[in-house]
Amino acid sequence: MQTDAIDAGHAPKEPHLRFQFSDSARQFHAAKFGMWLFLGQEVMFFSALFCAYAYYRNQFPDAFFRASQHLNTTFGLLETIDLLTSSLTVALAIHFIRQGKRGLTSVMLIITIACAFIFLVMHGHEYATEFHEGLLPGRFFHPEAHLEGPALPMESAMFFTCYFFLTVLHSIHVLIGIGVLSVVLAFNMRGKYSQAYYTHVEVGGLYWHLVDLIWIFLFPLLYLVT
Amino acid sequence: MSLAVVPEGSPLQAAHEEPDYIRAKSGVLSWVLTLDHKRIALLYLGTVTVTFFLGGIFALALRTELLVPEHGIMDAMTYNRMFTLHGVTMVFFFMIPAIPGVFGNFFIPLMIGAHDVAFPRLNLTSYYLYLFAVCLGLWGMIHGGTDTGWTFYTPYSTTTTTAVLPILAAAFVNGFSSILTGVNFIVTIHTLRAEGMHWMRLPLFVWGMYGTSVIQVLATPVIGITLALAGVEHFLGTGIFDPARGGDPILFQHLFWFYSHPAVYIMVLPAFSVASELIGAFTRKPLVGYKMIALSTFGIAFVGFLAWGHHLFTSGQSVVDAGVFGFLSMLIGIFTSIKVFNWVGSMYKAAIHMTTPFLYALGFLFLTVFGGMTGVALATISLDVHWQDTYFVVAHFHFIMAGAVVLMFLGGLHYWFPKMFGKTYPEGWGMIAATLVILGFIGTFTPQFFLGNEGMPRRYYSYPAHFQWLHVTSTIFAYILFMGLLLTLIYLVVALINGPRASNNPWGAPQYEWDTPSPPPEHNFSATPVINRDPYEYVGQEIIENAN
Amino acid sequence: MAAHAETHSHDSHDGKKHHGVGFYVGIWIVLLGFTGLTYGAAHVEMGAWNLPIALAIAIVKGTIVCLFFMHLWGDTRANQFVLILSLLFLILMCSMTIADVNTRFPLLAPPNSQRFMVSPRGQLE
Amino acid sequence: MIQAAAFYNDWMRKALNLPPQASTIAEQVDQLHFFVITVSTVAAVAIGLAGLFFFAKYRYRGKQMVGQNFQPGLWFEVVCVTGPLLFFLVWFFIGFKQYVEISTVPDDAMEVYVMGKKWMWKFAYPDGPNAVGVLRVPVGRPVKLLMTSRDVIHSFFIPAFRLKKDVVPGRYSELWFTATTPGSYEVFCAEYCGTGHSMMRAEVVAMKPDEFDAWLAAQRDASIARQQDSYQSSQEPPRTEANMVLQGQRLAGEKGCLKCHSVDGEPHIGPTWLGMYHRREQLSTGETIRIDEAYITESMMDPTAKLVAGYGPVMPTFMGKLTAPESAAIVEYIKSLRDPQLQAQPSEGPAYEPGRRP
Repeated sequence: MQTDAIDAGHAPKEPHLRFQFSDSARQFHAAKFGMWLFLGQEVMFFSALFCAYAYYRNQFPDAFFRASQHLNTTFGLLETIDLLTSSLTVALAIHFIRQGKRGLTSVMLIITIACAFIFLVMHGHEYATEFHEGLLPGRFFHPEAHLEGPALPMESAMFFTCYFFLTVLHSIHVLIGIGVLSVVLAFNMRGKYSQAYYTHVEVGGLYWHLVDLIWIFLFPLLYLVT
Repeated sequence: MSLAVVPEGSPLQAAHEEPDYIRAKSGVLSWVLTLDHKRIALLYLGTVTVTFFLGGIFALALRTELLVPEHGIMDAMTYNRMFTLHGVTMVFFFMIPAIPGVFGNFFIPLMIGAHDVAFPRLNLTSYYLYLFAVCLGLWGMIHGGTDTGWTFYTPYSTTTTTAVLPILAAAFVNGFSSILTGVNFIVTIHTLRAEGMHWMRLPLFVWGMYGTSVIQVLATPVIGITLALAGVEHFLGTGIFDPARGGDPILFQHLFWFYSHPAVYIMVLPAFSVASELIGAFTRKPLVGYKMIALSTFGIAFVGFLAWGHHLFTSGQSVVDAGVFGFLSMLIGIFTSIKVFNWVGSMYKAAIHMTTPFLYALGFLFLTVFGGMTGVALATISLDVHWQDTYFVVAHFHFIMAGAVVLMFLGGLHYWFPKMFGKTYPEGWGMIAATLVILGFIGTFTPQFFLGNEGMPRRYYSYPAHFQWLHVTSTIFAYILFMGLLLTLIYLVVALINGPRASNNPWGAPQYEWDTPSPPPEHNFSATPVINRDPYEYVGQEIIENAN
Repeated sequence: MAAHAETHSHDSHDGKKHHGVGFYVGIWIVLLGFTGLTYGAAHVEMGAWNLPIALAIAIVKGTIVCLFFMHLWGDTRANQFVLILSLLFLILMCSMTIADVNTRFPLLAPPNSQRFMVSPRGQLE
Repeated sequence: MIQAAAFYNDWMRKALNLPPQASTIAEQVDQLHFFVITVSTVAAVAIGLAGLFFFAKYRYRGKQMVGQNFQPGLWFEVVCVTGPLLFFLVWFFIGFKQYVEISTVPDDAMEVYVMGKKWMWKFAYPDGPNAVGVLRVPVGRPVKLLMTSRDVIHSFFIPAFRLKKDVVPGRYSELWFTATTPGSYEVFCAEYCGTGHSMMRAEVVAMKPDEFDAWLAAQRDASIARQQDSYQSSQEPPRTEANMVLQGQRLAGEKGCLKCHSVDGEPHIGPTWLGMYHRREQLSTGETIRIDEAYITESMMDPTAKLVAGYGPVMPTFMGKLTAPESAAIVEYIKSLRDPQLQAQPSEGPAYEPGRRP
């Protein structure tokens, strides 16, 4: 796999080849491998929060159940569908850039960023209702002031602690994803990528898929507690 | 004393006219914005030396205070802040970044025949993240630092009135720097190996760095999120670790030690890998059990993730979990013993050259054996009940961390000094300083084993009088240790300024990094080298049958 | 030489066969199907089985996204190993911590936490 | 032979600077300690000597030469692994057996409540006096400490007994021992807890059993107002009753428990407290449980969790309103309300099957 580009000084190198890589295939593989390591690290970053969630759900099962009833599951479902669609469009973006169709790639990237914004808007709305209903973690938990129906036990504050930590961290990652994809979109608009060089699109796509992957696990764990 | 014969047609010829990486460019900007892995290594070396001596001064202040049972030179609160800052500075700002940052950055590309690391810009970013973390830490120190100990146990760390947030932020940012270094090294080792450099020809230093990077990438994010949770809990009172709201402080301990136990292997694996290099070079023979040492690196890396519970034996952890963690902790001991036996085995029928780095390696061997044994004793659950949180634990991890890691940092610094700076250090002074440092370590921390047995708890500002004579001996040797380290700094700086010029391979060592001129040119090799021999194989020098 | 490098780098990026657009849309529909399934499953009262099923569906969806959307299917073994390793450590951390809290001396868990394990003598007989 | 063993035990104890062995478990732990330390030192010295021997024998003496490429077979690696592993596993099994023994509380243990508070230790005997900083225990009888903390994590550490347990706020952790020799032993706080962490020391006074009973009886009969807390801490109301049961009775009145719970057996809004302890109750979910301390504490904090059949879910939660010692005092008061014929029973620890725990 490794071509010997050392003969007669350097052959006219591909435009984006770094001097330390011997050929662009190895550089592309290095970039993807580096990204996968970064995704492995992101999984561990969320693992501590999943561990805290599992720890407290294990101890207060029915408090978690009663607390999660107050979450808007239809919004959760819509957000999941929205993120899955954005995941599709980003995969198509990579697919098109591989065939060199830059125009279609830009369209797909725009749709992905749009879906991301929709997700953030929906999630913001959810937070607003929770702020309004007083379903906030720890010290700020005062549901009885606004909620009718049976009083929530004290421990359901733990549910909202885990809920807010998980979803706020996930939303931050959505924001970072939007930043990354818009940079990739800007470069693509300026024609930086071609069929031979599209590493950034692939890496940006991988990051966005991770954000979607985490939401796939968050949705059943937070919204569909039984 | 240059023993190595320069094989003809090697990349060395072409590289001779190129200026070396120090003189290749000049001006502050060329250093501050450098992408050359060797210059970044020197930036790390500078910062790491500062933080090491800063941590050392905190340690000396602690030891001086402990000379007398009651009020010595500071009050209780200052003492508590002092030992926290000693812990945080040493662990986060020296131990974790030192060997990977300085020697890993400088020598991995040289050892695998690469021009530079895989992502040079990422390399510079992780240095600046580390520098930013050190500045955050200094800013926290100026604001009085915190008094929670480097473990930040809740609910104390979330209810303390001292400035704990800047220190938490410093550790958080430092985590990212070490993750990005880990990613960079793993990708470099995977994709940038030169032709002929297959896995079984990797020098053991590169194996050690690979194992360390795996732990760095997979364990560090957990401390990032845990410290963030503690910070948000301290600031907003979300109740995740707060017992009054159903939270559980023991969960914080689980999450903290899930990182911190592999973190001690992030610190010690690089030291083991430098030791393999030193012993490989100065016994003038290929290392015994090359494969076993390489594989035991991964043994330590992965089993290290399973044993974090032995820090919680007395914290109210369940008996079942204590048993499981106790058993898994025992498995780590065997990988270290493989390494130690192979190192000592390598000295059999060798031709040992007595130099300062090898003296450090001998000191390292003694401290690792003794520290490792006390580690296994601590992992025996019923003994740990007595020893937990006493000076026995302090002595154990200082034997390993202060002993093994610092000795190997100094050993590596002396061994690679000619290659990094092109100057030779004074051998005589080196020997004196090394003996002072090794005796200082042993003298400072052996009394603390007996203190721990007698039941002296750690982090105690004042103590009952019957512990005093052990504290006094420990403090005296602490000063000797500090003198040794100061002497090392002095003669190394003097050698840096006007030391005699070093040849390309002053030790006649077989490893690949000695094939380049010292200090090496900016792109290491003019053309990608072809590796055709094992790292510890002596080529071009005749081997006398009867070694002695 | 350069031309060779040009085409070489083209297919070396993606040694495996090319998926069509339809393939990705197909995967998308499968994922939507599973989302509906998990949503529906949540409304069916299955007692203790709800959580495992929800997790199983989420894991299936996760693997589908990883294998096809993230092109892990034909990828190098190193990338696959990284993901598997990080999931392994995630499971390790959660299982050991929960095992601890479940088998702890009963009064040491937070005051009113209903643990699965039967603990005080009162609940035994 | 025994004489030699005693000499070896004593000599090693002094050599390792260990405090006197004053509890049953200390003896066994020290023996394992000596076994581990002797084997480790022998191994360390052996490796050190081998290293020095090789260093001296194969030292480079001026001639330019290279060592032999001596590679031992796989047997060398196998020995390096199995040798240490054997010792490590033996140590683990002995250590774990002793740890289970340390964690399993015998049934007849006398129970003492311990309260760790920022920089002092307070002790309360269920039917006896309170004390700050001094814990009196009988020699030869197992004593169980039910410990909790008012603020941060402390750790109750008695070097002479080789025992330590972290004291976690918001819940109970338990530690038991049987003192063997009378005397006074230091107690340290081993988990960092702030400025006064090093001042947070206490004393365990082991007395002969008859002396102890005499002292206990004297304290109880006299029932004079115990000495006030030596450290007058502002947020805590001064304790008038020394006895926890009386204190529980006062609190039950103050907090309004007696409005719904009768103490003389006749039915009321809530279940009567008379003889409630150790009674078998049928829950609204049909499950029958035997009332014990865990159930009472739980019902105080979350009343609707396990409702007794036939009673409405009207009881408010006391989570956050009752501090740990106050709830413990009320539990003690409930336990003391026995039908007249059960009155003479000695104070029983919280009712859970010691052997039951894994």
